[in-house]
Amino acid sequence: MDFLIDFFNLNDVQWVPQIVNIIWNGSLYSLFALGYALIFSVLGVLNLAHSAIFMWGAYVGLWAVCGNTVFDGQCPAVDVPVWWAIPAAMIGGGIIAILVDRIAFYPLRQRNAPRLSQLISSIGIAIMMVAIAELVFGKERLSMPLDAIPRRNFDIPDGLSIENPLDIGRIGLGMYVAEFNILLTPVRLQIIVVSLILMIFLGFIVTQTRLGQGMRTVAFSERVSSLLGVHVDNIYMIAFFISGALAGAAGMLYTLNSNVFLPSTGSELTLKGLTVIVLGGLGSIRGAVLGGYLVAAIEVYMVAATDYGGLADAVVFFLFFLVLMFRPQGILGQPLPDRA
Amino acid sequence: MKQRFKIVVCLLLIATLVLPLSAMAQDGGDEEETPRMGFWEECADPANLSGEIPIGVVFGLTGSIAQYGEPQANGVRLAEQEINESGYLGEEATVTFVYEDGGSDRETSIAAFEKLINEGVVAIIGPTLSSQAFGADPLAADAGIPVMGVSNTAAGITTMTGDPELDQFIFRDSLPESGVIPGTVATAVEILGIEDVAILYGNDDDFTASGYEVFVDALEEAGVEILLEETFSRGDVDFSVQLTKIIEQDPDALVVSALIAEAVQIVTQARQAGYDGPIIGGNGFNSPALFTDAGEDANGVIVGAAWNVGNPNELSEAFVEKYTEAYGNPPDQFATQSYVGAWLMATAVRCADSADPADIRDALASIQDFPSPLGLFSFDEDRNPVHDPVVQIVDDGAFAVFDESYANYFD
Amino acid sequence: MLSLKNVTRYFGGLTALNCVNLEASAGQVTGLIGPNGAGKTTLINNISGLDHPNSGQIIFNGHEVQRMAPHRITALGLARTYQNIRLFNEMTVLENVMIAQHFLGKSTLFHSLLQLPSHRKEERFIRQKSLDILEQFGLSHLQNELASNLSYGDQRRLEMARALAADPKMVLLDEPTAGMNAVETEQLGEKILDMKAAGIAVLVVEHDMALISQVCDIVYVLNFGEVLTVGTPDEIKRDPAVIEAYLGRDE
Amino acid sequence: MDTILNFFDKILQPIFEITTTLIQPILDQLQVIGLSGSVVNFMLIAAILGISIYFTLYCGMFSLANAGFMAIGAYIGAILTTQHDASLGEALIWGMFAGGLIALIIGVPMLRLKNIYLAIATIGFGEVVRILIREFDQLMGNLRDDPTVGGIVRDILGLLVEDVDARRLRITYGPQGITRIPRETEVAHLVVFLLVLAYFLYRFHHSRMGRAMAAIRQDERVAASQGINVVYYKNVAFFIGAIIASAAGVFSAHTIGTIGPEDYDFGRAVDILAYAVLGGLGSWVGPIIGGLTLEAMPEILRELKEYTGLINGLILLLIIIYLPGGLTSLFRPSFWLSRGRFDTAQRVVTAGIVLVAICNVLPYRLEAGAQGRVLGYEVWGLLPAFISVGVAFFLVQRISPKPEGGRYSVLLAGVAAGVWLAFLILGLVGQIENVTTGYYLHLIGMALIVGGALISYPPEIEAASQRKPEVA
Repeated sequence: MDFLIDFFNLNDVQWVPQIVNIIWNGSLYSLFALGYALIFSVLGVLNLAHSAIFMWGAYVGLWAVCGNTVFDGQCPAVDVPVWWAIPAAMIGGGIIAILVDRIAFYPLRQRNAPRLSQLISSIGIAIMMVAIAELVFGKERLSMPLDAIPRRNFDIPDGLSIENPLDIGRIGLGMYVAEFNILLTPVRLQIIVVSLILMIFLGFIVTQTRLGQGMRTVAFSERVSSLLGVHVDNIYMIAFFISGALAGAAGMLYTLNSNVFLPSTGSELTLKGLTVIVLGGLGSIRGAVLGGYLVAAIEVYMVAATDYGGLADAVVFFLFFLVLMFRPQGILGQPLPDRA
Repeated sequence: MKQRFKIVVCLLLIATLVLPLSAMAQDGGDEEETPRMGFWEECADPANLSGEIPIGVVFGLTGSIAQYGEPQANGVRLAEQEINESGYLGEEATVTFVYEDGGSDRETSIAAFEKLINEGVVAIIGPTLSSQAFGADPLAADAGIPVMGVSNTAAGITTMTGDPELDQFIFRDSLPESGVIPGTVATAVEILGIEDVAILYGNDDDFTASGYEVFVDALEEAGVEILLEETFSRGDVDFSVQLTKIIEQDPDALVVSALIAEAVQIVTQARQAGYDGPIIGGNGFNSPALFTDAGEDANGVIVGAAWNVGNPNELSEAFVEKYTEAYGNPPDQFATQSYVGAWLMATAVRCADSADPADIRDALASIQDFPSPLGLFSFDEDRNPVHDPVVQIVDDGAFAVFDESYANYFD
Repeated sequence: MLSLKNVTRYFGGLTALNCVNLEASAGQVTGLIGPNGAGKTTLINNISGLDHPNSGQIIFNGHEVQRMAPHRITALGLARTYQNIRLFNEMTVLENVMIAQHFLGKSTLFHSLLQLPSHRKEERFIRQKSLDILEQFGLSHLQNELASNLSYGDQRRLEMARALAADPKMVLLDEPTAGMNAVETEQLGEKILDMKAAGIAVLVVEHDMALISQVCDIVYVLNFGEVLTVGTPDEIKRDPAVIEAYLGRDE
Repeated sequence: MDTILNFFDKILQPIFEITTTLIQPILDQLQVIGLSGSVVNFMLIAAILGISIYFTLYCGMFSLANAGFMAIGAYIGAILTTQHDASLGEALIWGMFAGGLIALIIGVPMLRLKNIYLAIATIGFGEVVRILIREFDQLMGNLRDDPTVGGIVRDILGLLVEDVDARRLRITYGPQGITRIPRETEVAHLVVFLLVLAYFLYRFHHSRMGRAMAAIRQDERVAASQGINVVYYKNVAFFIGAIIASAAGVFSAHTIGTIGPEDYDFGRAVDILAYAVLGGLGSWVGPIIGGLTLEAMPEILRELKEYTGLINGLILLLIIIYLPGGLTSLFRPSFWLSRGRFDTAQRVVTAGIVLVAICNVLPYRLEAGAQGRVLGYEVWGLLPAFISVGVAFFLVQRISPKPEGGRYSVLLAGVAAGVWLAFLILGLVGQIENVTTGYYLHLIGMALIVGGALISYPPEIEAASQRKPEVA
């Protein structure tokens, strides 16, 4: 069975650089999926407009650093440090997510409509958001000027000295990157660091704060929590803001890495994000993180160790399918009540 | 102020009302000193033509495909303006290009074709994608209306129906990948002495997948060993996994079949990962975005294409200048081929001296050595384009002719 | 007719039913009482197949049914009502009753497509029979109303009619008098006695002791998932253990 | 097989001919408003797809798998007609067979899932189908050359393709897709198929099975304890939906003449869902109307092509939020007459919308048809309508339920009327002089909308066929 031997062939893989690839891809997936999972766990709805918020977050970030020229489809110069785009994208994403909630989910919630209607309305608003982005920012790709984003691999620049304690980390990183042939640019490092910070922060909010307690109560039962004096609508609004901010951050980091802004950005993540949260456990925050790294690992494995790189998506979806069949709550998820 | 206004308007869902107003016609400058397009001498001034001669144009103008469809439509608009202002079709007649959105799926372009055919156009230019052409072109052929693809590069476009009677109505002015890639590969192998390569291609897109097949055939023809083949999907932004694997194999060259969005990422990331050898690409690489988005990383990219912006050809230079003036950015290959396509259609009308589709078809088929930004242009017996493709290398942020002087470029 | 042997059901660490033994026979009304949370509804669900016991046997009409799908148990002749009324709200009253005779029918979609005589005969038969039952329950004037538009009492009656529509050998009634006034409760008692007279085994879960006294031949008292005691209604009323279970120990 | 097919051919051929003659006048009318040729085919195929998802929804299952089944039908059908010279009829039979078979295989494990889990699983199914079709040639090529399983794979592939040993296997043609599929689907085929389906649905509703499925949708557990075999009927509904979707796939492949795996992506699944949502699930007419409308709309509104995405999204959103019963609920007398279900203002507004929509499209379109060219100024008429519809909906639904809503609603209605009037004047100042009737009707419609908003009082926001909220 050559086929199977090939399939699990792990001998020729360059471990170190590929693991770095898993980490930074996985961080991005996790960051994207976190917001997805948060909304699912609090409201029990699948917000398929999440990738549209992701895309809008990226454009808001671009607008923040480029100024109004983006509306003419150009970004000739970046006026402020490019990293400012990330908080801008987070705030923008958060506000847009609240708008999405008010327009697409709130009226249905008020009417106590089936949750599947909310799935459909999220599709509707996602289509609209892409169309509006096309009108506002144009259909052609936008990008920041070439020199705005530090995009070289980490190396050891001239003028660093081992005597200077501040330079040691930089030298070590540069040597490490060179030694193992790793592809690690400042943006990618940024993705890893920012994602980890946000994940820890979200984890802290959900488990340690009153707000997180409120969220968990609302997730358990809307009725019970309003009886307990939790302001349910506020919780929803905050959940949407956090989810949108995470999507905005993910969108900004994603586009900083590729420097391509298109209204269709992120559409491929709608379903990928779905696989992430299903594999990890629907509605589980830790599950979303685990799922992100898992999906990244599968993708990297398929490309790096097998000759069937083109089937990576099929393998991910197949696993997704199996998990739903035999463990619908996902790997880390708790058995959920039957929510629609 | 205009931009802010636009946002507000848009959020109120009334942007429509502004756009028709702002879609002003461009001023046509006088172009006495620039060289002229067209068969002014070869075909006599038309005597029988009068009124507006409608020619349909179907490009993808909405959705993600619009990034290709918009430049195409711009190319045709520029040609339309030039043709009518110069009186190419005689005193009495003008050509009117009727633009329809072909969307990004087959159904929309089929519907657009049927609409145009019902409205009585005498010829059609488009659609944008080869996959759409396979669906829509037979409709025009059935109706006896000549159709010309200006961006369809898949194999077998002009013989798609399998019926010579119908096929004779299907033309294209876009060199198929098989007309560009073998020459590129052969030149690169000859000059650089390439012995083994790695291939990276998009496997979910008909353009990149067919480009990949042509590459494989051409590489085998040239006796080059393929060390490994890796794939990616449309919309991917990270190629480091594939590139890590490829670089480890240390190929003499990296062969890539990708559209420009992915091509830029691949080039950049390959360079970041420490690969400094040649990268050979097809038509998909041929876009100004390669320089604007990849910068100096693009150096050493070898591109075979029907046309590129650095083409040393008077008509081409004039076209680039006019296009840049009109639309604010330089044309890409799509715009150029659609511009030439519109001129070819007008030439066929002029030479046929008739607005009858059958006559136009005959005149189109007999066009030989038409001077154009693409070079001297002819159709072969299968109605595929014949003109010299350019094999160029990116050197110092610009395209340069790829010749013997680059033999030691990568050492 | 129905016999439960050592039926045990637990959810996680919580034991809902613990070694329950119960007998109910044809032509007899068996009562089941117990404080809230005693496991009465769990027991009914286990009998009707909506839930399955972890161990023990349930024998209905000579078949072991503890692992059987609910629709098959129904086909053996079991019908039930629900504590909180569960009608098909988007259907008319008549359709609600017709649904109950589903498993009696034989015709498939193809019979229906071709309008075979057997299909039409069957439809006529089911419709007529449903109308008869509605007549019995005094609902025939409402046959074309949507079930959701009925008054509470009518909905209760309709649920009972639906349960009887399939000619069951046994009926499980889960708190049938909830929300009814004394007169309605009395009328309901008459209906239950009619069923008993028709030879149907009835198992009724109830809080209303008046109804229990009116109709039951034998009463099981359930507490914390265990059968506390069994006896006639009079015996039960006097049993100090039952009183304690309901009212708590008198310190 | 051949004799049976010949027999059917003899019966069906005259039927198709008669149908063609009968529908010709309708087709002529449709052509006037810009719907002709393949567009009519696409509309009818959309209606068939709408019915395919209607079956699963009718049984209470939210399945997005039908794009996958459409792909299976299309590919099996196309392989048969292009490589084995099969007729459309044979392609249809085998395409439906293949779709049905796969539905039976995956149905048993998958249909244990409910609600959103089922929706997600079916999305996964669609993606797996699409990717496998795309990678089929390469994967099978590798398996074929494998020493152990190669023999069996060769045998199976032999059923699909003649040249099993070709250097590059050509069955699904990877991402390029299959071309040169004979365009044999005629409008008559689709009309007959749809009529058969309609009869099927009509009978279905009045059959034992139809009642059982409706019961399962409303309360699965109660249905089970009424003696209904829930698992069986769910599988049957899934199976019927799958074979209908497969048939639609075969028809569409033989209308377009070329297919590729990307034609059947998640977007297609959403489209199919939108047909059902737009039309409404209250009756089987809903998905048919939804499919026809949604497919015809972009053609009728070609001048608004820049805004197709915006309009499609907006329609989906407005319908699901404000008209959960879909378009068909407008045709139901109970919508207009019943007490307490829908508030008067909303009815008046809806009437206005319908009127505005009709008079915005029809007069211009008729005139456009008569002139043989499309008029650009439809934009002027349509957009204010959409805006005013949006504003009016907002007014009625969002402001008036609040106690202090009256004042605001008057204010906002005034603004809406003002905005609309401004656009009307702008439009009149523009090129529009000759189309007057449309504008009078338009005015009446607008008056109804604004009036409805003004008289609105706290409504019970409850639509005709809205389900009761689920119990968590």
